[in-house]
Amino acid sequence: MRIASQGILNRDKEITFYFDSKPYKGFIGDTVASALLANDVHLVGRSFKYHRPRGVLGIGSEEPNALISVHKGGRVEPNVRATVQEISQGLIVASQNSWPNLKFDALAINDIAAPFLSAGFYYKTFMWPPRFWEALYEPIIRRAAGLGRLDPKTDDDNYDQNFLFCDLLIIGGGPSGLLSALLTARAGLDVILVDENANLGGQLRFENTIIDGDHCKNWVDRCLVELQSLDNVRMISRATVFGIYDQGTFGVIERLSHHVQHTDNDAVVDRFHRVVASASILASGSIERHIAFGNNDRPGIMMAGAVRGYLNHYGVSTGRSVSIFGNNDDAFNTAHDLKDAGVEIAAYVDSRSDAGIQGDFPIFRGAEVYDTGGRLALEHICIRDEKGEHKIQTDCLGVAGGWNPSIHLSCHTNSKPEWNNEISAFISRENSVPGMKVVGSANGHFTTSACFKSALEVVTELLNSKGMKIKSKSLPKASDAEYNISPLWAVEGHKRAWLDFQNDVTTKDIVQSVNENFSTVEHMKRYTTQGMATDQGKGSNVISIALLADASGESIESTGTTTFRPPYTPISIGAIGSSGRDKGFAPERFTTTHSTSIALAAPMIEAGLWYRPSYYPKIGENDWLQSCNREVLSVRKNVGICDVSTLGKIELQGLDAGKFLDFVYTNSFSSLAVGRVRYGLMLREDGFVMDDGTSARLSENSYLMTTTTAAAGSVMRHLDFVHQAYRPDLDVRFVSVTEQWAQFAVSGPRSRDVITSILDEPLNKKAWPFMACGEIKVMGVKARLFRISFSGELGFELAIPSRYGASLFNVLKLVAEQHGGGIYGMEAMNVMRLEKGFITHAEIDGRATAYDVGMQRMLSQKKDFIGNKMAQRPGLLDPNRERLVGLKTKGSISRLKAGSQLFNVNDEPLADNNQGFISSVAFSPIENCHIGLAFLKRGPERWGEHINAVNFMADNQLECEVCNPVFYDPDGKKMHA
Amino acid sequence: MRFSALRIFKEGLTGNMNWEPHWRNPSPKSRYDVIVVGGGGHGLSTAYYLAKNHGIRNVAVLEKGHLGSGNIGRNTTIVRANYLLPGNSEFYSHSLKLWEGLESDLNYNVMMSQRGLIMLCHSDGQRDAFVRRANAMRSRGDDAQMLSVQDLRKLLPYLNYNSARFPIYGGLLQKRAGTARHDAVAWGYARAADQRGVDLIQNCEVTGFNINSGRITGVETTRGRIEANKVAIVVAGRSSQVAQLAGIRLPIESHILQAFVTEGLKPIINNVVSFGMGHFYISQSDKGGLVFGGDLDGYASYAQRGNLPLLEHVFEAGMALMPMIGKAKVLRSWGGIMDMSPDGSPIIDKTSVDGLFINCGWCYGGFKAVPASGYAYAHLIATDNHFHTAKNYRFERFQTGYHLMDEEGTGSQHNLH
Amino acid sequence: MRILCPNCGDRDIREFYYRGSAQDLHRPNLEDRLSDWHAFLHLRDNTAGEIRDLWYHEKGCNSWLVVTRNTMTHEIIKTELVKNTDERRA
Amino acid sequence: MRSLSALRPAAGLCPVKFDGLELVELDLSYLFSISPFPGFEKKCSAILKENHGLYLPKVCRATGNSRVRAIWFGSFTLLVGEKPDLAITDLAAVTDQSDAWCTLRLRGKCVEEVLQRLCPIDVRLSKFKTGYVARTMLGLLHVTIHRSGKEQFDIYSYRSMSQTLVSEITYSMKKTVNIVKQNF
Repeated sequence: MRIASQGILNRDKEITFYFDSKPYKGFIGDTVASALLANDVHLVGRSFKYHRPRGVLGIGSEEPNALISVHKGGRVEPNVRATVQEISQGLIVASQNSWPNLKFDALAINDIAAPFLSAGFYYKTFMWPPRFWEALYEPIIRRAAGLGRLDPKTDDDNYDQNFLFCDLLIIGGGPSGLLSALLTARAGLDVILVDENANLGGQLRFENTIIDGDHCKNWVDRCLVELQSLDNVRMISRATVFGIYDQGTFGVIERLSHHVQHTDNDAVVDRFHRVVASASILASGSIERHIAFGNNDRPGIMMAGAVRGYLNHYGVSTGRSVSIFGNNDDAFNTAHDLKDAGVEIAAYVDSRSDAGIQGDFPIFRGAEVYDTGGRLALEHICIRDEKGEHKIQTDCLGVAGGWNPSIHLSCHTNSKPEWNNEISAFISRENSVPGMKVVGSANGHFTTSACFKSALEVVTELLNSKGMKIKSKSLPKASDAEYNISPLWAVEGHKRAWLDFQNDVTTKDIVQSVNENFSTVEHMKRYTTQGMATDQGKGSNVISIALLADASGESIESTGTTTFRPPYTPISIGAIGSSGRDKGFAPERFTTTHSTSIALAAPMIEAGLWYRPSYYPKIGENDWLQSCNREVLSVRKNVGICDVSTLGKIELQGLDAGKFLDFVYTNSFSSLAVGRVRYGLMLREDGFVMDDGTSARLSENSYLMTTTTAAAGSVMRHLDFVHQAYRPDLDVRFVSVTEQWAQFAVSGPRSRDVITSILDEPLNKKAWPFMACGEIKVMGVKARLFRISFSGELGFELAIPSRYGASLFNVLKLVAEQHGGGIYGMEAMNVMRLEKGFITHAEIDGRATAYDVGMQRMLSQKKDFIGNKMAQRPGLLDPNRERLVGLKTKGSISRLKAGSQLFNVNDEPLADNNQGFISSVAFSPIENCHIGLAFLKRGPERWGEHINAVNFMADNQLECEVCNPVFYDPDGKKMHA
Repeated sequence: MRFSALRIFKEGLTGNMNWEPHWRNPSPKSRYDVIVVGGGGHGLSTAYYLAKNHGIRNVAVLEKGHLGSGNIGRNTTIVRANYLLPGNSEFYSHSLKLWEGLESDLNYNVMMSQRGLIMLCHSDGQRDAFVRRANAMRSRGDDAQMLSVQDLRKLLPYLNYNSARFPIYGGLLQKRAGTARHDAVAWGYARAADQRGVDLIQNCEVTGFNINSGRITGVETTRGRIEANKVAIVVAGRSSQVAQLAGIRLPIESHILQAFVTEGLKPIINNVVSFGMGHFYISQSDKGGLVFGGDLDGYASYAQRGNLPLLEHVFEAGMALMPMIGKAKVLRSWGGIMDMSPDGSPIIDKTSVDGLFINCGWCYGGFKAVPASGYAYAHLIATDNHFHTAKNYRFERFQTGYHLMDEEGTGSQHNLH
Repeated sequence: MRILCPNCGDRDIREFYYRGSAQDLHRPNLEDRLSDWHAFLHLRDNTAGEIRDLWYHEKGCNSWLVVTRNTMTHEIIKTELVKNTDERRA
Repeated sequence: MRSLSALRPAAGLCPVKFDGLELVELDLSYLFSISPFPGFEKKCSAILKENHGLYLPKVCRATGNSRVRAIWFGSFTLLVGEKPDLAITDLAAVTDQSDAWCTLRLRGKCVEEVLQRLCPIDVRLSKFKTGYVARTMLGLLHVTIHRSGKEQFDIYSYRSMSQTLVSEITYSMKKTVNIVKQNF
């Protein structure tokens, strides 16, 4: 019910929103909760386990009951707290977890079966018959459980993110946070103030406190005006600090447009800030807690502070005849504010016999509410005091069980809070987070004046530590009364009394948990699910701990809390991970010839972050194999061009460059002649192969190393480590030149003709033997030529500054075509390297040794190098290891499959009989059969043997011949031609 | 007290006031045949199998906090047997078989849910590697099948098939893999061990080992000295410190692995799905929370909390793979301490001290190993011989180079596994 | 977490690559026993407290660093360039 | 005779303009990495001064003017705008990198906000002054950022990743402009 005289919302214009398809009116600034309450709607949801009717309980992000879904389709957002979601024109809101509807929920039958659904019941049943768990029980449980629904297709929203830095982060814009911001900003600190709510002011939004002789909201407004005028203050509202991550790193989600109706598709919904602050002040306030009494969960039973807040801020009376049940003086304020606003108070019930409240309404001192009535809404409460039991008609009960400081963030770095008897609540320990101070009610100061005082103390200390002075030590004067509390956790009675409203944990569950010896706080939590709902027990954990302590005969202090972990309130995966959508997940790397390949309709494949052409289809070709075979044959017969720019290239210079290479490669490079290239093998320190590639000696003191595409980054990191950590004495400098050069393989018997026809000077055959390298000029541009071959043919690799890459590729393509050849892609390259028995990362997969791949002779015995010692471990030189061989099928029909397992011909294909596996396969148009590289136990001794290749995935078993892994031109005559 | 539907009914009728404790709270005796140091999943299952398989019932499990307070209650609950390499594959194959009979064995519903695990591949090379793995699984007698993109579209319609940075090429499905309720595994083993006479002693921290001429004689604890013929360490997350008390230096680095759970949602993800390129895996719990995780935070730590960039990376991977989870809200994140070994595979072995055993190095894969680890460890403790499924889980492999089990192929850098 | 790079200043941990214990700097000699190499490559103190680790400012200045850090609290006590460390000089 | 044509790394991707924000590709003609051999730092610096009018920059700084400048790049210095004198090759490892980097200039009013969305460093003028250099990340890319003016940054990234670089910055420019407009 809206009260005309109350609240701060502008009521000039009404807006309409829809709850379960029914239209309701509200005002800008209303939350769904306040607007529904204004429309006298109390029933908003159902609980998780018993499907009990649930109404709005609180007024902030800690709300456990009023969970709703908003929007629809790709923007639907489940499990939104109605107490946080602001309404906008046309907003679509739906209740959750009920079927067929909120008022009549079929699964409410669980409530009747509750005696058989007590804590941990599911661990004790559903075990028979054995297969029925997956088939029957689990699907039923899964469907019954869960809250809202995701859109199964996508998340259409836009998100944003940020890195922010400041001297001081203030978390919370209530009285303590605002004052801290003012004092530090005036002193010149660079301040960020973050507040969870739409309006700053914290608890002052809900109060009628007088500050400096004026209503507190005017003090808040004056603070905001001054803060907004300061350049060194950034205020972020509707933003939650969700976690603390060491060295002053904070995760923050700012809700940018949840409170408006989207018309713009670019509108950003959430913004994720990483805030780095050299100091922080936690001014996160406190959260009111409940009291456990019989049927304390009915819609209409709320927190007393929330009742007051809805009245003072939203101008909503949460009932027509409101009752209050409390154990502390803060409850007085609710009663007085209601009375002043003209709301009828049915009963004021205080558990303390000496409660100092006075007022023109029925007051019951030394009394307790022990039961309530009403099915979908509260109808009456039952009170017990010295005079006896009373039944009182009321439609709203505000419960004031005391306040718990919001210390969650201060515990994110593993600090355990400590119990404070005076306020009967946990507070954080001193310096629980390095650089963070806790102020105000978050630190247990429950009056505005005490909040101000604590802010001043903390700010003074902070400024002093930075050698700065506070400008004025005078504090605003607030009129407020002391907070006195006499803890009451639970009211005696036989009826079920709820602790965790969402998960339906009752006081009986705690007792049962202890009876079953789940009596530590962690055991109790996990056994009963207490505090594991979406509110993470913000309102209920402390009562549960108190009751657990009572049941197990321990003190609250020694019982302790469960661990507080991020996030403080739930954070959406999209808000933080949105940049991973689609291509944003990893950078894309393109070679200079990418667009040419695309224009030629080459399918692209990922190679690490790079895209490379798979093959270049020609008209009339039906599948990739046809194109691939044509490309292979064209290289073998004439000539082919392939972009190999993605290989890592590292240029090394210095007097000791050769020595350095000797240390990182297994073989020698200092002995390499200038103008020559050598294949090198690089090990990890554990003796396994890390990478391979060729290195060229460009001049006396400079080399060019190549790495595989995949390992380019890790090799650079490795070289940096070896140089900086082991051999800083060596006079060597190196730099990646991968990006500087576009590089093309020109392969095939006619490759020399192609090269010759584009060089400025003719190529002298004698000066360019196999494995020669040098500088040349191509159409006036300085380039580098390497006579190396990955195809097994006479071949060259031509490197040119990247700006000319695309252009040179086109020229080479044209010239190659004139010589009966063309360009080729990865598939053809893979076939040809396989025919030559050249290894790639399919073979050197991190588990292969030099011995395994037949390169043990490349391990120099004359020098130390990375991996030398460990490569000599007996297990790495065991002849029984699986070692590289070739495999051939009989005839062109039989297809080998990479990943097949090898077994002796007469053995069962069982793991214990395994002889090895196939690492790579291809159809060889030259051999006219499928060939493979494989790792086979004692492999090199077994050339000529037959072996079974078994692929269970295709129920396929294929006998093939073990052979030399070099299928094509084993003597290398063609490469040397 | 035997658990059954009938028992629930009876107790329900009498107000649930007569349930008995799951386990006793005994005081430590002065002497045991075997002391198991560590009351986590592996320690409890070890004690259970010592009693059940070997008739050794004079056993104490010493736990410094409360039972199940370590990684058994802090993981993503995945159970699978999809290992590639000999040494691992037979071990996890055995474990999965034990999982399948665990409920009736323990008389405790650990909610083992064989909903299938799908690993996605994103390149031809990765697919070949998966085929190899699938073949290894099948030759071990476990189930494995390769799925095409068409198969996947039916099973997992919510994946980003059209515009993902790393396109989906297919997947490897193990139908028998799935999830189990992690805490229940600890409690089920604890209760079953207790029923067989094992003393489960909580709040009892081992502060030293008593060693006499190279032989273990007992332990010093915060609750006094306890003698024993054999002592078995199994304290993942604290292995190095406890071993240090016996003068043993381990090949272990301790690392943080974060995991996340969202608020409850109606069923939407019906399998366990893992994204090979993104270090991301996800399943949905019976309560409706999406449980997911990613890679290690990357640096040695005992702080049990994660860092923000890794959290971002995991969420980005989720958005890359299945953007429909964008509106799911993460309720809780946590960080467990992983015993990372140099080859990514565990150690179940004797030590240089006679009668002192150690079980450690489970990296981020200890949960699914709980049954077989306890089974094999109990065998080793009881018989002094390695059980055949765990015969390669020895220290010596690092020095000799025989039987290294480097599933990732990343070598001897602990955090890369 | 943030690391104070001696070159670049205070930086987010996302810029760094982690390798492991700074004992990696004490590479044995080729003549040393296999057991020494085994200890070097595999065994770790793995202290719950202050440790020295190797980090690489990979997305920064490309320096290898030794970072002294507490594994219980994540407090970072010191950062040095590898070439200037005690381990290097020893 | 045929001739080769040259393509800039961000050809076809730049310029990008949004309300007062602009991203353009710079044509710096020459980029050379210079890494002095041990003990030759001072001599190198002197030679650079003599031939190009600038000294070797300190860590995280740039020297020179808008035409020729030297930028700290971590393990080397990048000489921008002129070809280094041969004399220096005896004292330093010198490598032609003219084609290795994509260099973009981002300028405009909210330029800090654009980078603040992408880079994990404090780019505000008070902390990152004109002439300062940072090697850091931009999205997932490894970049070198040189503040070349009050409202102007030069960003160096690997050539092969130009498309990702431009799209990251463009996206951020768009967000920056939109958020200003959004202002609900």
